This record gives sequence, structure tokens and C-alpha cells, in this order.
Amino acid sequence: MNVASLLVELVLMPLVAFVVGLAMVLMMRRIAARLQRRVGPPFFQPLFDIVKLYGKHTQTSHGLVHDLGIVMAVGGYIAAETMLPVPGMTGIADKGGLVVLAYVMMVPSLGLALGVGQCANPNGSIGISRALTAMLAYDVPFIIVIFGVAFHFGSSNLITIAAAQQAAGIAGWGVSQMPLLALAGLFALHGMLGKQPFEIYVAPAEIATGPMVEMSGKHMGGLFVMQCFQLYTAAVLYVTLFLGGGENWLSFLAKSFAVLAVPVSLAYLFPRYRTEDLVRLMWKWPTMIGLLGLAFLMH
Amino acid sequence: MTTDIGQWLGHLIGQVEGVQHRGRHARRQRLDVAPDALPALLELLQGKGSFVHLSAISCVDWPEDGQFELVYHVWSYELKTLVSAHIRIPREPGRYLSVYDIYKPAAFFERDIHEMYGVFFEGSPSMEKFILTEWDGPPPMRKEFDSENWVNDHFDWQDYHPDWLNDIESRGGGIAIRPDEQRFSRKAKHES
Amino acid sequence: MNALVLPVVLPLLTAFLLQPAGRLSAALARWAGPAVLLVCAGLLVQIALLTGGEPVTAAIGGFAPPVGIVFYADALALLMAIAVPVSALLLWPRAEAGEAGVRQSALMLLLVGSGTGMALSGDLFNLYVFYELLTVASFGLASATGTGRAYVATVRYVLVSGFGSLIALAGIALLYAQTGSLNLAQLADLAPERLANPLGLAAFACLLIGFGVKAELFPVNNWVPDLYACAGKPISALLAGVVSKLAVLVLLRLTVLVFDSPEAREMLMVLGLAGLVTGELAAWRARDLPRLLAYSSIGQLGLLFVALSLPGPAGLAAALAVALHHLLVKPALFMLAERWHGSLDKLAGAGRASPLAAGLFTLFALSLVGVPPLPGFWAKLLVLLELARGAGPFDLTALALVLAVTVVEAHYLFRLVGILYSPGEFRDRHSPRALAVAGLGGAVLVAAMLTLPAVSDALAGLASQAADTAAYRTLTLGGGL
Amino acid sequence: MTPLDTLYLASAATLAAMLVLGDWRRAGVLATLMYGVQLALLFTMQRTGSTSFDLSALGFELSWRFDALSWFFAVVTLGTAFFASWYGAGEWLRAYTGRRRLFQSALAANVFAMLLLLGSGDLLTLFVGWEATSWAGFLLMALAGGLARDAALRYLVYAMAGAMALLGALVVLFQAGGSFSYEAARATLAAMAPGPLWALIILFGLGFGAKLALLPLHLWQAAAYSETPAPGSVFLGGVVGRMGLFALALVLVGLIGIPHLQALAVPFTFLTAQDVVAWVAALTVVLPTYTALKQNDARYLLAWHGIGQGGYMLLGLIVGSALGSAGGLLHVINYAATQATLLMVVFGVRHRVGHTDLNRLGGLVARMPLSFLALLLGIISLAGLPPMSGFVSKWMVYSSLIQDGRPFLFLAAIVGTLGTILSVYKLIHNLFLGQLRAEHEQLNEAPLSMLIPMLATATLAFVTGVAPGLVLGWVADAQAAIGLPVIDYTLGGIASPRASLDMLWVVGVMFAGFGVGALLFYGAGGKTHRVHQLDNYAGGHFLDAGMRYHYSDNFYAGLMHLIGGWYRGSFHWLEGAIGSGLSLVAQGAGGWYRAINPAFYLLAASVALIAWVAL
Amino acid sequence: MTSLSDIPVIQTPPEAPARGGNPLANVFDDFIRYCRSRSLFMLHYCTGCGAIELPPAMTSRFDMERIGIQPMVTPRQADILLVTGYVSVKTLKRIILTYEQMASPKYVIGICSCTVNGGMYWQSYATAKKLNDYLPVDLYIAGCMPRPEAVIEGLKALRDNIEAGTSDNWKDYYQRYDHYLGNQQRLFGADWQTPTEVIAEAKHYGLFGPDTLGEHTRRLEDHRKPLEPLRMTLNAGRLEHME
Repeated sequence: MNVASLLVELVLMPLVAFVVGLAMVLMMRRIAARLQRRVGPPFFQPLFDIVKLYGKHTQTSHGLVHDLGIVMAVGGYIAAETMLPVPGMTGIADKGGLVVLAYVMMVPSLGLALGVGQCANPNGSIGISRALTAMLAYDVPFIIVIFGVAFHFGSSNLITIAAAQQAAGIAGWGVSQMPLLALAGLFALHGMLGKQPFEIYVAPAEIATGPMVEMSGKHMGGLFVMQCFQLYTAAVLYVTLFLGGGENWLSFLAKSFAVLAVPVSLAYLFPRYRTEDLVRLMWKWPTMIGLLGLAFLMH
Repeated sequence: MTTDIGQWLGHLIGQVEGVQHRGRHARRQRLDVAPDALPALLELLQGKGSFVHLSAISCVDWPEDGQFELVYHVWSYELKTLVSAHIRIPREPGRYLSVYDIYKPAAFFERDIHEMYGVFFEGSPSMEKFILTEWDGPPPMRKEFDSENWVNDHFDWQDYHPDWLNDIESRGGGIAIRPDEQRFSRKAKHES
Repeated sequence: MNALVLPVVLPLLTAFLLQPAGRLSAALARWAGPAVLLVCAGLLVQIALLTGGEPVTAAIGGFAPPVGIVFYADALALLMAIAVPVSALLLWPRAEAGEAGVRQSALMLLLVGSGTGMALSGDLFNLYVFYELLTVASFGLASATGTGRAYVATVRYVLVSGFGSLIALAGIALLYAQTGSLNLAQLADLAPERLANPLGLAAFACLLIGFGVKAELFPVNNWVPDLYACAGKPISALLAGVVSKLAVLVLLRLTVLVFDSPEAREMLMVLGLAGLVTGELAAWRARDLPRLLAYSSIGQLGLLFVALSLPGPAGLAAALAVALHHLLVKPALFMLAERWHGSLDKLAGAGRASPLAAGLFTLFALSLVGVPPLPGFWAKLLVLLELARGAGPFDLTALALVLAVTVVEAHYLFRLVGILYSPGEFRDRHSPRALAVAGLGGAVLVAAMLTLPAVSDALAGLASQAADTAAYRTLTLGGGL
Repeated sequence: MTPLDTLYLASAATLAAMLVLGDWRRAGVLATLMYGVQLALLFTMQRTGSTSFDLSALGFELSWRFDALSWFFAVVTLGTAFFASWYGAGEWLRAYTGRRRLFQSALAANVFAMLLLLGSGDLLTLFVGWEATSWAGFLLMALAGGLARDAALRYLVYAMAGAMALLGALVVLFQAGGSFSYEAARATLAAMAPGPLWALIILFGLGFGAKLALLPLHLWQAAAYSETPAPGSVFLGGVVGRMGLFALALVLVGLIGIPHLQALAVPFTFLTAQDVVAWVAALTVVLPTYTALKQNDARYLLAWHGIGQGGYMLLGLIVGSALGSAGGLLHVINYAATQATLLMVVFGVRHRVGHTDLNRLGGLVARMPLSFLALLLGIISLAGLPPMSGFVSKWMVYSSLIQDGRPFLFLAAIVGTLGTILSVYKLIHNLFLGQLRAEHEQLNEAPLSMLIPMLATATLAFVTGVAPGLVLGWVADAQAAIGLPVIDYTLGGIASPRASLDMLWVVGVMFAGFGVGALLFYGAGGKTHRVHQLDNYAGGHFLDAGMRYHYSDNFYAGLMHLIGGWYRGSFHWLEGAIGSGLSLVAQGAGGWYRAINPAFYLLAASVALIAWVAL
Repeated sequence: MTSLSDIPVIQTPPEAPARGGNPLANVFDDFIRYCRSRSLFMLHYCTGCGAIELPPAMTSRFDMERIGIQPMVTPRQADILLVTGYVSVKTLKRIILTYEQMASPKYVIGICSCTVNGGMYWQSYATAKKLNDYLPVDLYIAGCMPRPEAVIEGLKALRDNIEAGTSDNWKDYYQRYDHYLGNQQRLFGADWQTPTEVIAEAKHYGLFGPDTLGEHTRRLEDHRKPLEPLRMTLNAGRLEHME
């Protein structure tokens, strides 16, 4: 793998992620509309939103840390994309494994938290304290899933995990080997996306969309871009761990959209959980299922 | 039904002199009281007469007589009857004593009346501005206050854009009756 | 070797002559006591140098040992004998005017004479006589302060001592009934077949209780806190420092020579542990400095008895190390207590008022707790090593208790150090002599630390010499000089 | 004069210099230089070496020698001391109201005592060094008086309990083995029966656990380390706790050995000795971290984290695989640099503002930007996020836990890390973000003499994060010294098939990502206009400076609703119970001596005696 | 009493900006303007009774999202400010504050006739009669609560204006700030001020018109404390402590 093709991959993977992310945001909003018996946004709506936000004439900022927070949020996810193996491109997935990816995905949320902190708006601070509590909540099942997968495939390198699943066909997929862990992983995925039942930290009425209260123009645009990356990363990670990763682009995208459709369609059927109920739920059911899955896995 | 409440109320009020009693019907009784006898009457009504709830104090401006009429509406849950005690106070000093110590809600009614009519209630907990925090003009509900005149001094009117109408009609929208033929705009009719 | 008798006789003689001398000239009365002590100390040192550490005996009046009184002076006895007059000199109570001063000097001389006698004597009854003489002298000295509390404490002390002497006499009678002799050497010969039975053990128990009063042994030491708190600090220092060691020396002779049985050792260990635990815990709750030091001395002597119960020369070495360390540290602490009387909380700021005294107190506290380079640590290490060697159930519990108690000791000592160095204005009673004595004690402690190898070898020699009973018997019975 | 002699001489000279010149205005600078000299000496000498002189007393001889493990810990000790005294040499010293000579010599004494401990050649020297470190630590903690004195006294009780447990173990070991040397100890421990071996492990665990603040014995550390004057707290927080780890590594891993620990089963349970120690370490990771979450003073929050991170090191070490133990040992260096940076920033704020109460601060980023940068790098490393060194060592511990198949330990470690992330954000938010108070409007940045060491340790943490290979060499030698499997490493990290990490690539890609993000933000977007903090959305309300529009008190209210009830303070209760039990017994003992009429118990005593004799 | 007839009649329709220059430059501007028109964020702020018409416009029957409009909660994120129903003097203060907090290009739509000419509260002392005295209004939707169809129609009209580039009224607020401030001070009194530094913002974005500054802004300057944004400085501006 010479350096030139690696550099090309490092540029290409985030772009692909962004484009697929846009499509995923569109799918999410379309599913939401359909559930509410509405027509839903036009095809390029996510792109229009982002371009409009970046095209804003006045951009208000609360300081350097506010700007760097958004840069860190977008940059962090761009780095995380390069560690996610996709059909044909592996980027630097072999340089850092599953645990490294889990931690690199935390860097954007910390960057956002710092940026919101300097907005000096208590709504933002309350939002961030709830977001970090939510992260604490959904990370417990996520960690159990990571442990199970890494232990089952004997390595935390994503490429070997994907290759092992592809070699053994459908029977070798993570979901067929470890069904309970896959279920717990779905819960964690739902929590990670921060969609409806678990979006207490962007509650519009209660804390004026929490962290986004003082985000305008390109700061808000940065967050929309981050949302695209977030959806893409979560979906692709789940596919890589449980659905055999990407043999070819078509099946890979189909699997990613299918995986994403589940939490997104569930999202608009539930009211919002309070913070402590969210933590209690995440520490009760998905964790139990995950531990049960581990028990089967280990013996 | 109306008579026995009226009689019972008559005996009750007999103890306070200077009270005319005109009972309209079972659930509404009207009393006209001298201003200085009102507190005694209210205490009587609250204590003996089970009229525990002061539902409102309203004020009527009589510029011709130079008087304000204050009406104290008290309600009894047992008798299911509303008694309205009317008193007349002179307009000029516009001062009267507060009934806050008898009925606690009186504080807000008095504060509202003070803001709207300028009647000052001694002994009321607070006489500051209540709703019209931005208003520093005269008490607006007094009859001598001409709202329209004040509006013309402080606001200017929207420019008249008939072309908007053409624009709307050109796009098929618009309204059925032209403004000048509209029946109820009396002002436009007697001008033109 | 008749010179051996002089250090005992001279102080007694001057004690009685002091009264008439006092009428001749007040100065003579004041200085006669210290002068005599100096002479006795000189004599003893000369004897020590002469014998060069070899044991020597002296039969009083030419009578053969089993019948007459015999003095046995090995290196240990001589060391204790020298310690008595020297510490009496250092801790000479402040001179009172007129009659009281004379009486006090006389009692001090009496105490020194009987103390030296106890150290050197080889005969059990002779020991008992000197012990009684010593007790009487301490009555007088203890109540010298004249305060009401002192009298109450002394009365209690008299009661307990009386009870103790009674028991001791019963023990001696039992012993005499069994063996027919009171000379330690002869007892050592007869012990294996005559005293192995429970009756012998009972005799030992009585002697232990009897002589234990002065050695602050557990059941008979509840006079200690009040007496040391109320008596003059020099007197308390003398009693806690030297006198208790003399009583321990006697018990040491008994356990080494006569009662060498495991049951005796077990009794010593149990009583020692009880003393250790109750002493230290009481010290943890003490509210004023002298009482705290008194409890701490009970605790330390408890540790000494535990060390005493360890068999063999190594055990003896440990016991001697703890004894000497306590002999050095306790009087110095009591002299510091003279500067800082009153409850502990009022001591705030003493560290700033007299930094040297506070520094010395911290040094002594560190040594008591057993912080490595200081001698206190090596003494405790020896004791612990011996306890570990035994590895019986008793020994391990003893080991655990000694360690646990050290933690309690560290807490209350350094709570006090913390109070000393906390901010606060404090005026202490200015007495240079107390500071001098404490400073001397600190200097000796540091010197011992620096010359540790030499000191440890000397200690080992001392212990082995004291432990070989054969030499004792042959020398005293073989033929007096 | 072997190199080790010169090192000890230099350290003793530093102590002497501080005793003599402690009050001199430039004493801080002199101390820093001398620590620098010691550090240079340490680097010049090779890993192993022994002193020429050794003391002998009472037939035991005390000897000192350095092996790779002690060399590794010596580097951490002297490095932290160097930065701590540099931090306290400039304006901090000028503003210090306490007694300078006592403080400087206490710090120098601490360093000298630790070097003695690290170089101990046999068990007795280890004990002597251990006591010296405890007492030097007590002196340093008790300096500030008042609250610090009480905290120091509480520390003393724990330290003495630990030391006495250690002394008991040494003595029992001596009798069994015949001598204090490591080889004899290793032989006797190998051949020892499970019963006494368990007793020894518990005694050694209590002894060293007291200073490492393992779970039951951890209550003293937060107050003791926070109330010490700034450089002392930086030094204590950074490295003193790790002496416990050094001793545990020496004894549990060096003398007894991991395989022996694995073989030693706890009767009637399926746990082995290794599991027990691992679980004590795991609980030490989780519980103090969530206590730190509730603290309202920045120093206490960081001190509680000190306890938590100590648990990580022990967890990594006791897992025993090459990766895990390397992670544990590497975490010693990483955490020393991180904790030093964080404490320096917090004390910098305290130097300027006067207090570090998290509920009365906020928005200081506008006035203390460099301190903010240092704190940011520090918290990223403490939370263990990628660009910083904290991540590398934690990653190693996690990967080894995964490879060994220990799910619950892995879960405990991760829950600990998440708790750390939550509490470090509370720290940086309440200190530096949010609304700036009116009274802090004219605040200055921390003085230069405090800023430079702060940023230096932060850069150190960053460099060892980007290229962990630089320090992994030392770790590998230390592993070899105590008989652990040695780790093979590259400059970027670990390259094993099961779990590989190349920090050069990961950090490079992250910064490339930040570059693209910045390009997108500054290039694509329009010109930004900076607005005042009062020009803020408040639901249509007109904000003014008088109003406190800031959220910091009870920061994780949502989480606390759920886990608030779980804080029962059971360890405080335990400590209180022991204390009151002891005072009850003491009451009884005291009563014995206050009995007025002796006649009664004399009779009882004699009857008891006679009964005993008769038996 | 001014009668209806003597209100000045304005006939001139606003004309589109000149379209010169090379086509390539326009493509980018056109695309930006197209995206602006296709993605509008409506501020979820019900100033008066007319807001009850918005939920039906947003939900399934009329679905505002079809034309790319999403409700947003805070002024920072919003593009359109819907002033619905009577504008009482107290609410007007909050509306002006919210308007100034919005990121431009921003548009104001006056829904209901009360914003146009005071509506049925025309003689009330407490309500503002003409919204565009105080804010540049892009579009009025008349009706005493226009039906959702009318609201959607209005929004579509706004979208077309934006796409055509004829609704740059937000620049008017900066370029004729003195006029607006005058009207505001006339209503709220001389010491009226908002936390937003409009003049600083105008200077920053080069939107200074001929009468941005005037006697009203002078009155504002002398009684308000300028809210300088907190720049990151090492020593609160003083360097001597930097030792």
C-alpha cells in the first residue's frame, strides 16, 4: 500500500462519508415525515441547509474556543472516517483498532462541548451536561459490544474483523454468531445517534436545543455536517461489526441504510426520556442483553 | 327561593346603617353602601354571612358626577350567591382605604384599579405598575383619556398601498367587496 | 571487693547525718547530698573500670554466701547501679528552704542508697529490704509538693505498695519453705527439682505482683497516672525512669536464674500485653501532658515485660534495649513536661515559644514510635524479631498488638506535636535545668544512633553475660573474695 | 564513588542547601537547578548500579542498589520534582506567606527519601526508605497548618498502620527466610504454604496500599494532597502515590511473581489472588472517580482523580501480560505529567483569584488563555483521549483486558474513564468557560514563572502521546527487572496482530482532519463577528452584568437524580466505626486507672492470679 | 385625527438588482441565493394571536417542510421572524431584541393585519400600529388570522423574492439604523438600548449607509456602556504584570 494511494484514500473516505451522510439525513427526515403523514423535504434539502448556513452574511461567534470547538467537531469525525474500512478502501484502519475508533469518536463531542462552553449560555451548558450523561449511558452497552466482538474475532483490528465475517459468509456474520450482542449494539447505536427518545440534550422547548442555542451560520453548518458524519460512522461501524462489512458498494450501502432505518423509524414513535430515565434504561436492558450475549460468547 | 335569602340578608345588613338592599334574583344581590360603612359590611359578610371569596373589585368612571363607583363582588359557596357592594367615591382626591386586611386578593384588584384609574388605596401592599410596565402616561381607562388622540401623537399610520391590491388581484387573489362598498365600515361611509 | 559495698552504705550514712549537719550550716546540708552522690558514682565507675566488665562478688562481713549477704556485680548490675546516682544527681529536686529541704535531700539519699543496693544485691531477702526502703523513700518524695492531690495520690500509692509488699513477702516465704534458702545462686541450683511444681509458680506470681508494683505491672499500676501527674516532675522522672528499671532488673534476675519455665514467661507476656494495650489507649484519651506521659510509660513498660518474656540471650538483648531506651527517653520527656504543664489544648504555640524544646519532644516522639534511624526502632525491631521467632499463637497476637498499639501511639504523640506547632501565643515556665536534662537525653539518643554498631555489640555482650546462669552460680557459691 | 553515590550525594546536598539557604529569595531557583542536576546525573548513569557504602546495625546491613524499575520511578520522581520546584520558584514563592525554609527543605527531604526508597537493596532498607518517605510526606502535608494539619494527621494514621503491617510482614518473612535480602525472601515466598502466604499478601497489600490509596485506605489522600502548598501538592499528586505502586511491583510481581499469584486460590471461591488485587484496583478506579464528580473544589476533584488513576496502574500491572503491565507502568509517567499540569493550572488560578471554588468561578478563558490551553491538554490526557499520552497507556490496559478475556474488569475500567470524562469537563467548564464574573474582569494571566512549567509538562504529555516509543524503552527495561514478559514496541506504539496502535498515524490523521475542518470553517464560511457574553439568547430577556447567567452548581443534576442515592459514604462510616470502637475500648482502659478504691480490684487481681496459677 | 384619505400613497414596486458582470460570477451567487431560498429556518416565536395558524402550516395537512422551511427555536439559528398578531409595546421590545440577535440575511413577515396598520386594536394605546417603522418588513400577510394556505402562499412569495434577490431589506436596518432607532426611542423613551451592537456589526460587515448614524444613535451612544466583546488578552490589556 504505497503512500500515494493511502493519501487518496484519506481524502476520498471523508468525502464519501459526507455524501452518504447527506443521503442518510434525507432518509431520516423523509421517514420522519412519512410517519407524521407529511410530504417531507425535497431531495437536496440537507445540502441546501448546509450551503445556506455556510452562505450566511453575518456569522456571530463567542470567541476562538467557540470556533475551534466546531473545527474539532468536524475534524474529529473526518479523522474517524479514515479509520472505518469501506469496500475497496481501508485508510489507516490497521494503525488503530476498534478501541481507538471508539475514543476518536469521543473527540468531536468533547470539542463541541468546549465550543458550547464558551457560548456562555446556561442552556448550552445544561445541554452539554446532559449530552455527556447520555454518552455515559449508551457507552456501557457499546463497550460490552466492543469487548464481545474483539474477544470473539480475537483482534480489535476492523479489517480482520470484516475479513473474518466475509470469509465465512452469512453464517459468519456477527449478527448470526452473536445475536444478543447485535441487539445490544442496536440500542447503543440508537443512543449514539441522539435521536428522539434519547435526545434530552437538544430538547427544543426546555433548553432551546441545548448545545445549539448560540450556533448560527457556519457554526450551525458545521454541526449539520457533523450530523451527516455521525449517522454515517454509526451505521458503517455497526455494519462492519455485525453485518459482514463491505464486500461491494451496493450491498454495503443497502446494509448501512437498512441499519439506520431501524433506529430512525423507531425515533419518531416515542416521547423524550428524562436524563435519569435514559441512563436507567441504557444501564438496564441493553446492558443485561449484552452481558447475556457475552456469557454465551465466553463459554 | 329568592325571598328567604333576601330577607335573611336584610336582617343581616340591618345591623349596619346606611345600606340599601336591592335583591335582583337568588344568585345576585346588590347593596348600595356609604363609603365609610363598607369595611364593616364586608367583615359582617365575611364573618357571619359566609361570603368568603372576594371575586373582584371593579371601578366605573362617572366623569359627569365627578365620582368613581367601586363595586366589591363577594361570593358565598354555601349560599351560591354573589353580593355586589357598590360605593361612590369623589373623583378628585381619588383615595380610598384598602380592604387587604379583610380579603387578601384585594391587593391585586386594587393595584390594577390604581394603574388603570388612578384610585389610590391606602394600606394596600403595593401600588406600583402592574401590567402597563412600559406606560408612563395618564391612567388610560379614565374616560377623559382620549386613546385615539394619544395614538395619533405617538404612532404614524401605514402608507396606503392600493397597488398591493392590484398585485394580489393580478394573481387571482384579492377580496370580493371593495373597501368603500363594505357595509360595516361606517367611518369610511360618512367621510366620503 | 569490699569497695562494692561503699556506694550503698555512704548515701545511707549521710542521709542520717544530714539532720544534725543541717543545724551546723545550711550550705553543708544543701551540698552534702550531691557531693556524696558524686563520690558514689566515682567509686562505681572505678569498680566498673577495674573489673573490666567481668562479674565480681562481695560477701558482706566475710560470711560464706549461702548464709551471709552477697553482692553480685556483673556488667548489667553495675550499669544500673551507676545509673541510679547519676540520674539522682541530674534530677535533684529544687532546693527547698530549711527543714523541708533537708528532709528531701535525706530521702533522696535514702532512695539512691537502697536503689544501688537493689541493683547489686544477690540475695532475695536483701532485695526485699532494699525494695521496702526504696518504697518508703518514694512516699516522702512523692508527697513533697504538698498539694491535696499529691497526698491523695500518695495514699493510693501507699495502699497499693503495701498490698504489693505483703504479696511479695508471702512469695518469699513460700520460696523459703520450698527451698530453704534465699540466695539467688543457691535458688538457681535448687529450682529445677524444687520449684517446678505449681507451688513454685505461685511463689513466682506473688513475687511478680510484689515487685511489679514499682515496675508498673498491669494489675497493680493504677497508682501511676495520679502520682506522676501530681508529684514533682523530677521525682516522677526518677520514679518512672530509674526506679521502675531496678524493679524490672530484679524480676529479670528471677526469670533468668530461678523461674525459667514457659508458664512464667506466658504470665509475663499476658500481663505485659495488658499493660501495653491499656496504657497506650489511656494515653490516647489523656487530656494533659504529665498524665499522657504517665500512661505512655505504663505502655512502654508493658512492652518491656513482653520483651522480658522472650527466652534466650536474644530475648534478653531486646528487653535490655527497650529498657535502656525508656530509661533515656522518659525522664527527658518528664522534664519537658515541667515546662509545659496544663491541658494539651493550651499548649498551642509552644513550638514557636521554645523551638528547642518542641524539637526535642518531636525527636523523642519519633524514637518512641520507632522511626528507623533512631534507636527506638532498633529496640522494637529486636522485640518483633524475637516474637516472630516464637511463632506460637501467643507470640503472633503479641506481635499484632504491639504493631497496632504503635499506630495509636503515633497518633496521640503527633497530635500533640501538631498542637505544639499550631499558631497560638504561649508562655512556658522558664527552667533552664529541665531543658538541659532534656537536651542531654536528646544528645545521648542521637549519639547512640550514630554509634549504633558499637552500642549494639555492647548490648549483646551485656545480655549474654546476664543470661549465663552457670557463671553466676559458680562465682557466688565457689568462694567469695 | 559509584554513579549512585553521586546521585545520593547530590540529593543530600540539595536537602542541606535548602536547610541552610531555605529563606533566601532565590532558594526556589537553586532547588530547581539542583533537581535538574540530579536528573542529569540519573540520565548519565546506566540503569543498574549500586552504592559503595552500606550501613550495618544490630547484625543487619542496609544496602542500596538501582535496577531498571527503580531507575524508571526515579526518573518520574525527579522529573516531577524538577517541574514542581520550578513552578514554585518564581512569583509563587514571593507570594508564599508560610515558612520558606521549612517548605523547601520538606520538598528536598521528600525527594531524598524517595530516592532512598527506590534504591533499597533489601527488605529492611525498603522499610527504612518507606518510613522516611511517609514522615517526609507528613512534614510536607502538615506545613500549611489548620485544615492541612488535620489531614496530615489522618494521613499519618493510615501511613503508620501501613508501615506497621509492612514491619509485621518483614519480621515474619525474616524468621522464615533467615535474612532480609530479596533472594532469600523470593525463595521463602516460593516455598511458603498458602495460609501464611495469604497473610503476607494481605499485610504487604495493606502496607503499600495505604500510600497508593487503594480502596479501603483511600479516604486520607484527597484532603492531604489538596491542602499542601502548591508545588508540594503538584509533587505529591504527581508521583508520591506511585511509591506504593513501586513497592507493590517489587514485592507482588518481583518477589512473589504473577504465576504464583494466579495459582493461589481464595478458598471456597473461584477467585485467585490476582483476581482479588485486580478487583481492588478496578474498584479503586471507579468509586473515587465518581466521588470526584461531586467535588466542588478543583483541587479536591483532581486529588480524587489521583486515587482513581492509581487504580489503573495497579490494574494494568497485576494483569501481568506484556501489554497490560507496560500500560500500567507507562501510565505512571503519563499520569505524573498530566496531574502535574492540571494541578499547576488550578493553583495558578488560585494564585490569581484566591480560591478554586468551582461554583464561584467561570469564563476565565478570556483572561487566562494559556492556562486554559494547558488545562485543555491536561484534561484530554487525564480523560485518555487520543492525541495525548493518557490515551496510550489506557489503551494498552484495555487491550490487555480484552485479550485476557476479563469483561467485568474491562467494563469497570471504561466506566471509570467515562466518569473521568464527565468530571474533567465539569472542571474546565466551571473554571474557564461560561460567563466571566464582573469581579474577574481585570484578572491577569498566571505569572510567567508558573506558566512555563505548566506548558512544559503539557507538551511533555503531548510528545509522549504522539511518540510513546520514546518512553516505552524505559518501561521494557523495568518489566525485565521484575520478571514480567517484555513488550515489543515501535516509535508510534504497539504493532502486534491482536491489537495494534500507531499513534504517529492516528494523531497525524486527526490533525489533518482538524486542518480540513479549519479550512472548511474559515474558508467556506463568511467573516465572523465576535459578540459580548451578554449578547446572548435568554428567551427575549435583556441580560445585564448584574445577573448571574451561568450554570455550574450541581453540574450533572440529571445523573445525580439516578446515582445520587448510591453515595452512601460507606467507607467514611467504616472509618468512623473503627475510630469510635477504639475510643470505647480506650474509655474502658482509662476507667481502669481512675478507679478510686483500689481494694476491690486488688482482691479481684489476686484471686484471678491464684486461680490462674492453680490451673 | 389623520383621516384615511390623506395617508401618502406609494406606487413604486421594488425592482430587482442590476444583473451585470460575467455569467460565471453570477452562477455562484445564484446558487447561494437559490439555496437561501430553498432552506429557510422559521423562528418558533409566537408574538401574538396569529401564531395559532403556524402549527397547521407545519404539520401534515400543509407541511411547510415541502418548501424547505423548518421551525428553529433560537434567533441565532433562524432566518425568518414571523411577527404574528397584535404587537403590544412590551412584545415589540422583545421582537427588536430577537431580530437583532438573528443572523442576516434575515426576513420579517408580518402576519395578520394588526402588524400592517394596527388592525382591530388601531386605537389602542398599547399596540404598535406599523411594524415597518421599527423593523424592515419583507412581506405582510393580511387577514385577522390568515388561514394556513395564505401563510404558505406568503412564504412561497418570500421564497421567490429571495431567489430573485429583491428582499434584501435586512440591509436596510443597518443602512437606515438611525431612522429605526428614532422610531424605537420615540416609543420606548430615550434610554432604550439592546445588548446587540448593531453599529459595530454594520461597521464590521461594511453595511454602513449614509444615515446609519444620526442624532438618535448619538443619543444612544452617550447613555449606553459599550459591550466590548471579551478579547483573549494575557493581562487584561496591561503588560507590566507579565513577569
